[in-house]
Amino acid sequence: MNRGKKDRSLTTGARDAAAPDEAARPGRASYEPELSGGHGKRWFWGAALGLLAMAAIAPAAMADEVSLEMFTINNTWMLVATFLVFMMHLGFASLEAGMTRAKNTVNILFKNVFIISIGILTYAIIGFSLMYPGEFNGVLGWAGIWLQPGPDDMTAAYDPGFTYWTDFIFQAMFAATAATIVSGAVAERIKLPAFMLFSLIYISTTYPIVGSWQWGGGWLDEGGFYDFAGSTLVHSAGGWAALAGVIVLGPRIGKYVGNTIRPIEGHNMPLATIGVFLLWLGWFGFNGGSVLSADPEEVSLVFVTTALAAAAGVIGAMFTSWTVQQKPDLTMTLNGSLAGLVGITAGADVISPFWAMIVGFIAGIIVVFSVIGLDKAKLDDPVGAISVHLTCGIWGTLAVAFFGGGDLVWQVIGVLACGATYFISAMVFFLILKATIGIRVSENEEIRGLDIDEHGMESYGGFQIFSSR
Amino acid sequence: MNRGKKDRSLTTGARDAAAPDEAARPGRASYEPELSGGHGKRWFWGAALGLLAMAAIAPAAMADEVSLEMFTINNTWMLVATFLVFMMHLGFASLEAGMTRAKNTVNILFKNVFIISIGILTYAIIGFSLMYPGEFNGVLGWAGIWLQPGPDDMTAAYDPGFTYWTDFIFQAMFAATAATIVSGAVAERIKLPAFMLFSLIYISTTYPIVGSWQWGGGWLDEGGFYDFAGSTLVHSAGGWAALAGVIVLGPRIGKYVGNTIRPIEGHNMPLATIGVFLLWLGWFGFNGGSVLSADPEEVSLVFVTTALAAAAGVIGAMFTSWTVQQKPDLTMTLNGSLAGLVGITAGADVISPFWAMIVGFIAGIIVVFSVIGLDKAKLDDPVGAISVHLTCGIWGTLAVAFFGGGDLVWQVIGVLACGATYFISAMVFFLILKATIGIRVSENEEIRGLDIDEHGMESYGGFQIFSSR
Amino acid sequence: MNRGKKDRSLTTGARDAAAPDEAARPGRASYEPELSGGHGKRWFWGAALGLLAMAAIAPAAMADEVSLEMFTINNTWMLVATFLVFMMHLGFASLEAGMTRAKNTVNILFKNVFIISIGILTYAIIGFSLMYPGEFNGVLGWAGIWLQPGPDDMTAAYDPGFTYWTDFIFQAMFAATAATIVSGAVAERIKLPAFMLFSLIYISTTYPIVGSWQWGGGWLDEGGFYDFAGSTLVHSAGGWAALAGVIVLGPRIGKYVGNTIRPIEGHNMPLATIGVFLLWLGWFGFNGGSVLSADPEEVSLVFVTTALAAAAGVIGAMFTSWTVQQKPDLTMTLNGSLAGLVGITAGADVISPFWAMIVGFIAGIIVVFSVIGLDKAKLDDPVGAISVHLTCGIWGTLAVAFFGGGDLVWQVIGVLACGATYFISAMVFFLILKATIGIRVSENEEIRGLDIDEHGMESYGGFQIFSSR
Amino acid sequence: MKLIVAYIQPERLTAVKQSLFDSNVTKMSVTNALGCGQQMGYTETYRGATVEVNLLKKVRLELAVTDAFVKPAVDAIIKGAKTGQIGDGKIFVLELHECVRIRTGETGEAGVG
Amino acid sequence: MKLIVAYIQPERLTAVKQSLFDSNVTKMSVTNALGCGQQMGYTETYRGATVEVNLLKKVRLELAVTDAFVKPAVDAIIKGAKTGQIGDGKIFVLELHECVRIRTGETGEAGVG
Amino acid sequence: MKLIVAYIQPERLTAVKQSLFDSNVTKMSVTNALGCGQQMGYTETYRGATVEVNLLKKVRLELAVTDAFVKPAVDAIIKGAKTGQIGDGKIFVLELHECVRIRTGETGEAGVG
Ligand SMILES: Nc1ncnc2c1ncn2[C@@H]1O[C@H](COP(=O)(O)OP(=O)(O)O)[C@@H](O)[C@H]1O
Ligand SMILES: Nc1ncnc2c1ncn2[C@@H]1O[C@H](COP(=O)(O)OP(=O)(O)O)[C@@H](O)[C@H]1O
Ligand SMILES: Nc1ncnc2c1ncn2[C@@H]1O[C@H](COP(=O)(O)OP(=O)(O)O)[C@@H](O)[C@H]1O
Repeated sequence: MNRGKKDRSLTTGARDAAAPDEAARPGRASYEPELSGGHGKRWFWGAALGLLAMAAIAPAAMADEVSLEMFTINNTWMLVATFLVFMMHLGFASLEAGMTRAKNTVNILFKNVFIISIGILTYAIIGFSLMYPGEFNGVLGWAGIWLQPGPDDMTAAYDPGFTYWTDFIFQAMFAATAATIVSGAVAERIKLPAFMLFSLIYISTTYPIVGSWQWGGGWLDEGGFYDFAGSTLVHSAGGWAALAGVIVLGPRIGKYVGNTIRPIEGHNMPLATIGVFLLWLGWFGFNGGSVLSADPEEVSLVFVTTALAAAAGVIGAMFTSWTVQQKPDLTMTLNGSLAGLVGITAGADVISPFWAMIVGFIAGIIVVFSVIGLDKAKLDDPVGAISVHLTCGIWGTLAVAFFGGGDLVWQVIGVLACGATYFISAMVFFLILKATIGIRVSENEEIRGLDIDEHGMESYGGFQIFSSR
Repeated sequence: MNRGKKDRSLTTGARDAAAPDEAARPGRASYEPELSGGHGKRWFWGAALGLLAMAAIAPAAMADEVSLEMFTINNTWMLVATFLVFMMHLGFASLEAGMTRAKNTVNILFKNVFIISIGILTYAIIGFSLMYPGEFNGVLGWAGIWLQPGPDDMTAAYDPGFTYWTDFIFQAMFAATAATIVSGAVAERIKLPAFMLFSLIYISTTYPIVGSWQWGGGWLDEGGFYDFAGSTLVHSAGGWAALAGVIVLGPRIGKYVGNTIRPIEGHNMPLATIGVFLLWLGWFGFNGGSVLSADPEEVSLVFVTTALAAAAGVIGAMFTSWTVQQKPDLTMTLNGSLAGLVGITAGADVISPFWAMIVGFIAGIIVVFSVIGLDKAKLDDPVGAISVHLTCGIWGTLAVAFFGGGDLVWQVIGVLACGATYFISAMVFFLILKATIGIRVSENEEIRGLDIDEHGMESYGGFQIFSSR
Repeated sequence: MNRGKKDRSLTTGARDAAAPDEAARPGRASYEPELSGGHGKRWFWGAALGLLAMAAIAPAAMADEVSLEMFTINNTWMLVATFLVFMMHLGFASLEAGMTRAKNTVNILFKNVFIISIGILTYAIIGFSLMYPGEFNGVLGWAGIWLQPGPDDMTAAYDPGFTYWTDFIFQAMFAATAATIVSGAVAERIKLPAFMLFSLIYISTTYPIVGSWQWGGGWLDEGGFYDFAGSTLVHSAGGWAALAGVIVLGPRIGKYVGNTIRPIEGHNMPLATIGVFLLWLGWFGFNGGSVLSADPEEVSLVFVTTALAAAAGVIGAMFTSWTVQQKPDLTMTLNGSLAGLVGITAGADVISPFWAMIVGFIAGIIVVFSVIGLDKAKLDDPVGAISVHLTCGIWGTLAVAFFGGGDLVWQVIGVLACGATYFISAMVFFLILKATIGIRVSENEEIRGLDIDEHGMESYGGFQIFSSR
Repeated sequence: MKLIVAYIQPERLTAVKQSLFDSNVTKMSVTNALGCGQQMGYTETYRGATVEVNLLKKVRLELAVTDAFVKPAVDAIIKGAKTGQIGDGKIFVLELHECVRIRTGETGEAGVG
Repeated sequence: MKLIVAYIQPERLTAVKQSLFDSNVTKMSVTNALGCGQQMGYTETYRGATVEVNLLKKVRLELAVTDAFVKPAVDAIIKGAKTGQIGDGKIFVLELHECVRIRTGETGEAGVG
Repeated sequence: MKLIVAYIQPERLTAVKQSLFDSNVTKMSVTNALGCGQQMGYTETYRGATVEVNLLKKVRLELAVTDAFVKPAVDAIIKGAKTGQIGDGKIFVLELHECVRIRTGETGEAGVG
């Protein structure tokens, strides 16, 4: 069996020998583009600083057959990465709850608890099989219902980096992410059952199928598209669906009155901040785990690029919002860190720390204008999910070509192909739901808050919450 | 010296060779029940799906003497598991605080900070010695006051999976858990000193003594009881004490008026949700660390069974509460994930992923009816601790026999023997405290909130909190 | 190149052989003080209990050249420690926000998001080069702008414990900590730009320069000062700056009226408690990572000493506040755990578990009197940062001499030399800022809250917050 | 018509509401209040300093009633709120000049009910 | 002078404020309230048990106005608050004996404006 | 008897309470309110859009006093609350028809004290 995640076709010579996931993955066409141009750009900063440095560094080569010790440490790291990605779901729950109104908080929390659960379950039932079908036609494959480990799948024979179980659970945590992203954008007005059905369908079909094109070794991967940890495959998957949802649903009551935008303030900034810190934390596993082994050089490089991009995203968004809005907006700054993280996700292992910082900084700027621009277009996204995950997801994917040696043409093809598939399928699902069970709650319910009508309870029992909106 | 945690007497042939904790543990009677029936059940799903699969998988055998590298990675994983279990205490603190009223929040937070601290300290002073006394009569043993590492106890000679220090600190994090569980059930009415004394006594005597029967290699372990990570030994330990406490204390004022149940709503759902996510996170260490090594197959299997059970618990509780209550109750759904986690804890390493999902799903259903049933019996448990940790702890322990190859008779014996000891000793402690210093706060104090009378402060200074209960 | 963190000159024979960071660090004068007295003290507890024990324990010796497996596990552990230290920033953000008023919450959250970001960025640009300049005069060195990995810096040739990238990112997480500590003490009245500039300057100059004296292998290290993980180098760095800031700023309006102290209560105790738990969690990485390898004995010992000191700090502070204030104060108890943690930080690897407990317990007592004493001196520190990080930082540094075999004279020299440098430079920076852009917000702004004037938004939109202070 | 304003202990609200319902007074408005009266406050301590708290949590009721209902309403409030302990509360009765139901525009006694 | 007390639906506050401004009534005070009136409440369920909630969130407005402004103010409130649905609210008008502006000490009609 | 209603700046509450105590007025009720008066509001920005906030945080005091205490009480409030800046607040005095102490059933002036 040769399913397994993320065939990496874009690595520098430096790491080729060391990356066990590469060498030991069976049944993978080993496509290695000549990254001459990219290489030049990638190490430009180094050159500029008078260093030739890293391109020559190579840790002791790992054989195809790694030692049991190495297998164990790789697998352990992958499980650590797994629980870090799991934490992102609490991050999303907190961020979304914090940036919306108190009267819809139970609903948002509920959706997030639901999504991580249904995400793991459906991924076990069909998602993993759709996304990593093994040898397939490159467009649509299927490895069978439920998890099906083969005889050697708990050893390095499956993959030098992890067991079959680890592979599944790490990937499962990713899968739920896509739907969680949507949750924030459509918050405060979508009917609970409609949202639940949407997520269920989207993460069990669209997400894994598109994922198979790249990480399952499909046509995009064969072609030369590069998306290290999922700026496009995960984040824009959520972002496109969020955009479709926001279009179909329309804005929240009172957000746009005539031509003025009436901000609807989030109810709990500490909660939103907790969310962002947890997401940043989780990203060390999201990106760090996407190395698919504990390879010291690569994982540590990914930690550095991830942290620098996030930090620079904060500073970029801070300055931008300070300039545009006169005052430094906390929520924009929080979005800035996420923007930087999404931005570096596609190239965290091939973009140098210096350029990672630049990529993050630009993402931080972009996200502020994207939030403001979407508002101008009357696309009401309470938490900025579209700006963070879609806008910066695209930026990050393209940045691989600019700063990480990727092929711009293939990066664009990837963005468009995946984007079209995500957006159209999400649109279709939402429209079908709208036509059948309906997707928007009644005006009365929206005004009173979804917590009471959908769940019959309040999020802050006993607190005086005064809101005239 | 041959103390050390959790002699595992129930492992499949598949993992025998690989599990270092098994092979290298000295002085352990190596009892291996013939799990013919269990085996059949356990792999039923696999068979049903046409797979013979895993029973034949065996990673490269580890020798008695593991390499320093393997020892280091094992030990590192155990320390990671340790900090994950530590996080569960924040999880409990958040969950309990969120599901009770704002006027008692300081008290609850205080108790949780106290418990983790006193838990670690008493475990160092006497608990570890009581629980892992080395060779003993199987009922009560004692290895001496304070920590006493022997000459080789920092090397693989102690255990191939961890040093003596690691062993202690990992176990210490477990010990405090039992008392924390009680904290939620008796919340909003117990006197602070009474609770503090109770926890102190319970976690420094009852918990480690019963623990020694199984994980210390005592009579239950010799007999054939199986409790992988503590559905009975940890969770029901807390659950039984919670039950005793609730019985002795009586319900909160205003909860049961005549024959009607007047729900007393928790004051902070985001906090409760944070708590549950953190508990789920911590469980990856609670169960994953109970493997007692970083063994790739076993740890990754445990991650998968743990995650699937939790996810299925959410779905099970969601549907049940939606059916029974008309609306999907967030707190029930949160309890559902914990129910699934407690349910799989006893058999996380011997129940297959498919059956783990089923075990979790059933636990999710059970927990809802248990909460409602306890309320009908006028047993007032504000956070559902009894339902989650006791009811589902029993379910999980029995599930090892149904789906994991355990011996039903011994599972029942374990549940009853431990249960009786926990319940009776807790009852005795509570009754003595009631007769001496008193355990329930005055009516006035209960109405005004424990925060002001026990701690002289408020949890949300400046917030308007309106509560007529 | 021979930069790299923390030359350890105080280790017992027991661990010498095993500690890879020691043996393999090139270009380090290997200064090993005769710890006769210290040894006696250190193992006193053991002797008292009739054990000679650990001094004789030596794990299998690690060669200078570690295996790739060992390098990988070491590096992986260091990255885990890195993300744990990262979490401390959320811990600080939560604690500070929780212990101040709701009207300044956005400001506090903003500052914390800013600090971690600017901390990482400036550390990449100049901090790392200032702190670990390689061979230098022992007082001030410089390795060049931006990160400059050499040809072998991603292998064990750089350090057997980590790659260059790991070294940087782990250290970067530390750097930001110092400024975060200040943030809490000057909260609710400092102008945002003034604070931002102060942090920027302080963490990019004073912190790394003083750090180089010890961890960079400078004069303090050569002399015989010992500070394992930074009671002085990190915590007192923040504490001294906090003290300077509090002196220059003056107290918050309404805190001291005539000779009475009018407590200004924090607005969110659950948030403060979350903060403390996360800090404690992070400390497992802060101290555990300072081992600079995954060495099983040393890392597990550090976990034990860290946990026992924190737990004992809680109990110490609890009893002290219960005695002094009549009632057990949650915030004091929370400070107690941090006090214990700061207290053990300097000697977590050389103080035995028993004495670690004593060190933590004393720290817990000290912190309560320090908080009360500072209040008496009208030094207004809303979160107790000075008491926790400065007072207990000094205590912890001296405790190495008392219980861990350090040289008292050099410990005092270290405390004084670093302290003077920190305090004077912070004072100068604050006074310059005061004279130029001003550091205190207007009275009106302070009364209305910094959130509205500095950020134009509220932290709890929709909540009724009633505050007459 | 009269406007009755009553301050009661928060935990008596359910009982007061019930006894008002029993007296056929079903319309009322409730607000959160802090009260300072004969009842002594309590002392909080925070980080070693003490603070006297003498504003205690109360509930403020406001009921517009026709003159005929003043006595029954006042009695009902007393019935529900009285425990005999200091802090039980106060009832104030004000002259109500006019009353309008927004939905229908009805005024006077028609508006009150 | 009169003191107008009005209970309205929270979400109508912006509209009411606007229509008061249009009528040149620019001073007012707003409080959070819970109301129990003709409007039915709703049922919450929590952990399997149900609870009847009949105190609904309302906003309480208080306006001191000169006699000449009573009618315009009442009309403006109705204009902003009326949706025709049960729960729209009530307006109460009380006699105002005196009014003082703290800053200047002005009293009577001068104090109101 | 009169019912005094006063809106003051939140941060003046302690001072007002003190000066009322000094004048032997020790019973009062306090509520949280939002006020819209002569004082200008401020502008918040949230995610790039601006919002005008003109309801500012105030504290509402309610005191029932006997006629003899009206003047001292009003003066005490002014003394404690006045800073001379816009936003200092307003005092309203209403006729109080009746007053009942729930605990004892005392009415009239006996009930007020
Ligand atoms: N004169 C008053 N003016 C305004 N509110 C009052 C007055 N007297 C009492 N109250 C309110 O009633 C509450 C109960 O008052 P308290 O003096 O304790 O009652 P009693 O003396 O009847 O036991 C107070 O907390 C306060 O809110
Ligand atoms: N008699 C009354 N006394 C006090 N408040 C009242 C009274 N009648 C109505 N209210 C307030 O007005 C709100 C709206 O009342 P409701 O009966 O629903 O209005 P309507 O009958 O005009 O539709 C109530 O929730 C309550 O707050
Ligand atoms: N006519 C009024 N009706 C109701 N409340 C008022 C009225 N005038 C003022 N207030 C209250 O008093 C507060 C202070 O009013 P403001 O006009 O700023 O006072 P001043 O003009 O005396 O400086 C307002 O925020 C509002 O709460």
